[in-house]
Amino acid sequence: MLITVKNLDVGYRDKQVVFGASLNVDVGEFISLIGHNGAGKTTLLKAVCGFLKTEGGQVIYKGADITNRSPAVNVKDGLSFVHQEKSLFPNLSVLENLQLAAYAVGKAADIERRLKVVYGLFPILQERERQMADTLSGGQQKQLAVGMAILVEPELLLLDEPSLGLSPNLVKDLGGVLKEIQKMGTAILLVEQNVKMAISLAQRIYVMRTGQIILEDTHDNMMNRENLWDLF
Amino acid sequence: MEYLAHTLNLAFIFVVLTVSLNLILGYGGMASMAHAVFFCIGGYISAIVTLNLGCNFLIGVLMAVVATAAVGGALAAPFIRVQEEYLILFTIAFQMVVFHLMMSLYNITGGDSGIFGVPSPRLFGIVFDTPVRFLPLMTIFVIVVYYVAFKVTKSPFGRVLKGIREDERAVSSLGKNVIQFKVIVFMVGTGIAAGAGGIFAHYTQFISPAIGSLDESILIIAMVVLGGTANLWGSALGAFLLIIIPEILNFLPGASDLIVPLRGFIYGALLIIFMRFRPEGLIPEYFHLKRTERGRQKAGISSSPKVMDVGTPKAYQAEPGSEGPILEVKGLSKSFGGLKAVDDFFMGLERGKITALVGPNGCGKTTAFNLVTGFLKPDGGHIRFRDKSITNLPAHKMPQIGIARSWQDVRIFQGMTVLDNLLIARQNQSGERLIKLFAMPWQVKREEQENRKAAALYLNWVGLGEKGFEIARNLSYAEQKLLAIARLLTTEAQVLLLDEPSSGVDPNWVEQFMGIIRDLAASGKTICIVEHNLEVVRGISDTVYFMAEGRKMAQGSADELMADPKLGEIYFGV
Amino acid sequence: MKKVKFIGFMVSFVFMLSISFGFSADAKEFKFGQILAMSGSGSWYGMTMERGTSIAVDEINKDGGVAGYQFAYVVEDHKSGLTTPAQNAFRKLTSIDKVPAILSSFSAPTLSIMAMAKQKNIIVFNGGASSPKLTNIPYLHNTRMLGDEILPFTLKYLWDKGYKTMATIYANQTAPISLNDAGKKYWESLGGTVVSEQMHETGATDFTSEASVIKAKNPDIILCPSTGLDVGYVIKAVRKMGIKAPVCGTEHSGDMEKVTGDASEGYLFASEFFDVNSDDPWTKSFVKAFKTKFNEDPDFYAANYYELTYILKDLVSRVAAKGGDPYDGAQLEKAIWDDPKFKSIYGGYIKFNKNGTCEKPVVLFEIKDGKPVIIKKRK
Amino acid sequence: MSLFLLLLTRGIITGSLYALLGVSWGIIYNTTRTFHFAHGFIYTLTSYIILLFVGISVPLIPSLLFGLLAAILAGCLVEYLAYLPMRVKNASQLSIFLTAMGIMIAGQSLIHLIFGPDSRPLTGFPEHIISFGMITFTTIDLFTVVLSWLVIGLLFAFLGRTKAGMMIRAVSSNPEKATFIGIDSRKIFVLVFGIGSFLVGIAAFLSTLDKPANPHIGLGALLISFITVFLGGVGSLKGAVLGGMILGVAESLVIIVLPTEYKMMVTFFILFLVILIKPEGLMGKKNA
Repeated sequence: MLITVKNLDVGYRDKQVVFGASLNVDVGEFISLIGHNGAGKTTLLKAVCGFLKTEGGQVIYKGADITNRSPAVNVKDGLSFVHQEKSLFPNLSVLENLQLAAYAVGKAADIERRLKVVYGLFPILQERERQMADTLSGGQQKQLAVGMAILVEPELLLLDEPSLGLSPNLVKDLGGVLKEIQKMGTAILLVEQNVKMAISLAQRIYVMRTGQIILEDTHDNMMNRENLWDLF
Repeated sequence: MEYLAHTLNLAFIFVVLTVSLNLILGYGGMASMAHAVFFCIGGYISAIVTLNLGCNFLIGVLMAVVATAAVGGALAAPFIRVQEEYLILFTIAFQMVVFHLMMSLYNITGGDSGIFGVPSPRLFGIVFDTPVRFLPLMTIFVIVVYYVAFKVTKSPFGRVLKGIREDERAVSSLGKNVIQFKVIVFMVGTGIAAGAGGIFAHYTQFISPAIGSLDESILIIAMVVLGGTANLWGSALGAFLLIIIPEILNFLPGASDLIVPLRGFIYGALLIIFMRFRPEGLIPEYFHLKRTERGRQKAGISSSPKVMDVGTPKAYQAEPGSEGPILEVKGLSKSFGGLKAVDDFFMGLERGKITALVGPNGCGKTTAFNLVTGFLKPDGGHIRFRDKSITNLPAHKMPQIGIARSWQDVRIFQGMTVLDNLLIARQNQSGERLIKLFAMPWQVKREEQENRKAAALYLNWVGLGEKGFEIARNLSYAEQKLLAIARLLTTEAQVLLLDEPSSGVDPNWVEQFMGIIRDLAASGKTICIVEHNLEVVRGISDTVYFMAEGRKMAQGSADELMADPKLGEIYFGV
Repeated sequence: MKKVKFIGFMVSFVFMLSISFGFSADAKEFKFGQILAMSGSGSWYGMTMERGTSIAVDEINKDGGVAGYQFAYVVEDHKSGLTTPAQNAFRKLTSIDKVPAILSSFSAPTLSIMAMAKQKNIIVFNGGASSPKLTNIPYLHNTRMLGDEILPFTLKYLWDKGYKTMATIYANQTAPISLNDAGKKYWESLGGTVVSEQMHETGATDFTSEASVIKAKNPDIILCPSTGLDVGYVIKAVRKMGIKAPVCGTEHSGDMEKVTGDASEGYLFASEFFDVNSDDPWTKSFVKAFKTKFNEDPDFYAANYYELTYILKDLVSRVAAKGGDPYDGAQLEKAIWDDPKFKSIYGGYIKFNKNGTCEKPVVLFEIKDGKPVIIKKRK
Repeated sequence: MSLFLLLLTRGIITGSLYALLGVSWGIIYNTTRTFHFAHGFIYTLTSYIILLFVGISVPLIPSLLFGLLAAILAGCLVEYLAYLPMRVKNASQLSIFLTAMGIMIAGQSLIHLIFGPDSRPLTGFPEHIISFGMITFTTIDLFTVVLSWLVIGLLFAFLGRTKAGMMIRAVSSNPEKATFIGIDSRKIFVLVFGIGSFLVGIAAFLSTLDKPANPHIGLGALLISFITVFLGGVGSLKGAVLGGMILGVAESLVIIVLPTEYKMMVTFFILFLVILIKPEGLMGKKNA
């Protein structure tokens, strides 16, 4: 297993949000985590990545216990995260955003090659290289955010609701790109409110409700479910 | 001993200034860098009035208080909305403008050399022209100010202020006009400062802009902070320290030319040290201990069960309802920028029924919710409550007519006792109007008793009866959720809008909350919930409105809707 | 804990009071007060004034005091013109040190204490401020010629040199404002015209835009009756803008020179003339004493307060001779009018007028290589 | 007309200095959101250090360097010893502001205690009058304008071209993300305080050349520096520059329409209006 999360408890001050959640992702695997709003998906994700302190349980990554390790360290260790919003530097140009992302892992050396990869996935970014990030459209900003995340060539990519606020066909494109990223050998843990997309992309799916993981199932079983209402 | 008397008088003047600023800064939560200006204005008004009309100094001081309070109010109204840095900036700007104005309008203010020969205070033929004779007068003034200050802060009015400092939105969701409260407290503060200015002018028989400089304002703030914000005794202490220390320094032989910088250095250093190591000041706001203890006695209710089962809340008689929905929404729309968040939305809440709003993210549930509760102004459409239009009614009016909302993140007042959390929620308290507070204290007292009874009632009903005097902060999250519901009930509102009642609750508690909500409906309350946990929706809602892209897509029972594949596609994406 | 600290303060406070009581209880000492600018922008004035007094007191005590009284003084600070400190100082001097007489300076502080002074019969002398507002106030006597009496002297001189147009710039303070009016009236009475009047913020330092306006009006002379450093900054700005017209005013100080540098060249101001080279024996001895103690020449501020101390001495002896109590300000006040002429350190006599003003020799100075030089005298 | 031109020149000269002050405070506020009231103290300190060295007959330029060194040091220390610990305890804006005020008051009182209250001129720079017909200014004025814009230019180049500059902009535009990609915002903050203090040091030097220093010069400079920032718009250094120029010119030109004694008020009146009407400033973003 690339990463294993063992009954994690997470909360904000006295308010507990995640209750003993467990999940795991294997190398190169594509996992989706779905569930109703406020079920605690994002919270869980952030805790895994070190943005939130956990109150119980542990996170094991590449055999090492990385519970509550700082995000900065995690990203150097190939654990990359795409926030729901505010995941880029609005007042900086597209290129600068990417350069900074590269700087994060201190591998600015072969940045040219990495940029090629990213630009390969998102040609539009190359065109807009010199443009301020906050002048990009919503979709392009998402692309930039993902681009920054994969620029560090992570082993595990955690995405928090990337489809949020995107038009249906943009969502489709995004799905495609994620698949490609997986092909490059990056494992993906996707949190999505667009359930259909999440299920169709993933090999395994976890379902959360009010802070607990109530179901783990395979791609096929989920596809064949006649309705999903009772999971929400 | 004249010099001692004089120093005391001076210290007292600053005690008054500090207390008044503390009302604004400590209790009102507004950092005013212009307090000295109001002090000075007051002095001038009183001086000019008495000199030109030759009337008694009391009249002058009175006019100073009224006029300056008015100015303060006029100034406060616009800037109270801006956030902290801007408030500081704004008041500094005001301070500088007025100060330079006073310097420049020399034929009114006498410029730098001020107005000389202001008449000494005179009452019943006695002239209080020496420091010693003046001391008693000054003492009385201080006592009066303290009386007012305590009345204002330790009252339903003060309770709301405290609430405002903790969470403004929550307060307005409980039917209080936050802006109004802030403006009033600002006016009270500036008024008192002006009074001090007037007294000071008559005492020293002289007034000049020098006492209205930025340095003075800063000195006063320093006093408040040193003494401890939101603590009236602290203010006195702070004032005495910063007045007495330099006066003592004055006795250092030959240090005369060092005193100014020395004093500056000392209180500068004090500021740094305190902010760093004791930001709450010398005497912090021991809110909990003191208040709860006094609360116990005043309340007339102990935690003993006997007094606690006071029968069922009166809200429990389902109201003899006319037919039709009690709250109706017609063609409601709201857009942010280009995006239409809510677009021609229809909804009706049936009496005593539970209605749920569901839909995928960004479908406009929450926006609709905020529109109905007055936290957003609709661009178009109508909202009718009991066949009266309440479109565009501001949020704080809603609970007063019987519509109350809860918050997803409970938003209880962490620093206040459970009981006070509820008491704030009572509507139209006389104790929240300063006039009544001073004019008819007995009525305020009586109401407070009744309110406590009512509060205790709901507290029991949610099962927190034993916790009335706990500080809300110390409750578990589930208990805080219960408290939030109790607080909601205490408003006696008929229609309750609950924002994600199940969010952040321990799974094992969800059932219990569903039970409570059902009971409420059964008792005749009309309830509307926004909830993402469809389990809960299925469990309790009578009617479900399914929203997408700001419109009502479907309406019906939970099961009906979930049978519909089209809605499934919308909800789960394609 | 903190409360204890606070009580501690109160205790030490009262304690110190009682000490200072002990001093003032000392018999056969005549103690008078001074409220001067010991700190802030004007502390230069306070320093030189106190020097004057200290020398006088030393001398008086060296030859056995007067009528058995040893002289002593207490200096308090009005922080360069603030009124509240001045009032505090007054309360301290009159109630702790129990002084019957106070030597004051600066207009605002002096005015701010006069109401109390009248009430408590404290006689007040001002040898520093020159604001016309200081006249006709009971118990207040000025030993400095007030500006509006001196100014005409300067203006007449310039008028005679054939200058016709004048621009004025003055601080928004009592003295400068009234001086500006006086100057303007007089200039017009001579037949001259005032092309521009500009009032400026006290304590401002950038006068280039004002100077620009003056440059545009291109006047023959510029009048700047502001006080303290303001004059310096004005002169600096005017010269910076390449304006050649002569500047005249009512003030000059060493601190001001620091601001102007050599820009002050040619600046004209009339004031009491204290001639350090006078052959008057008393003057000689004072200058000598001053030089030996502070190794520099006394200016007229020092002279004024030196002189004032001797006037007090005379008053005390007059009162004592009548068997009166020199600690009663009212008696000191009365004693003045036994003979309003007193020996002046300027040579000759200084005469007090009923309206609180005095008469003294005045001369016109011009700054030449950084030093004031006499160019005209008036007796 | 010629008067107008004359005043305009004055306005531009003053404005350049204001612009410099503006960016010096702006870069600190935009990045750290600290209401750095102690900036004024750094300003005064620099002047006095320079004077100190000139006083012991060190030539002007080396003294300037010492002054700037002191400024940078002081700035960083203030951040490191005073603000940082409070931010860690996430203290309120107000209490940080009050601390800053404490430093300001204590600091300038200390300078007063050590150097005394009287004003001290800074000599040694050749001052000559240059005039084109009506337009007149001195070599110092010229030097002020040139140096101010030079330094401002360098600052923008630094922020735009260098990696450090990029990191600073990153931190000010999205702090959380910055920490995520491994930028140590603490280091950046200290760096920014260093830069800001360096800039204000230059400003102090320039104005001390023109007017003697006294322990109280700091406050005025401080007021100007943050007014220009809020006028120009929080989050935008270009805004601060613009704000500075506007203030300078306004202060100078107002003389045409208003009696001069209201000059000082104008500044604050402008600020007053901006906060009321356009709180985000001339070039600021709404959310900033």
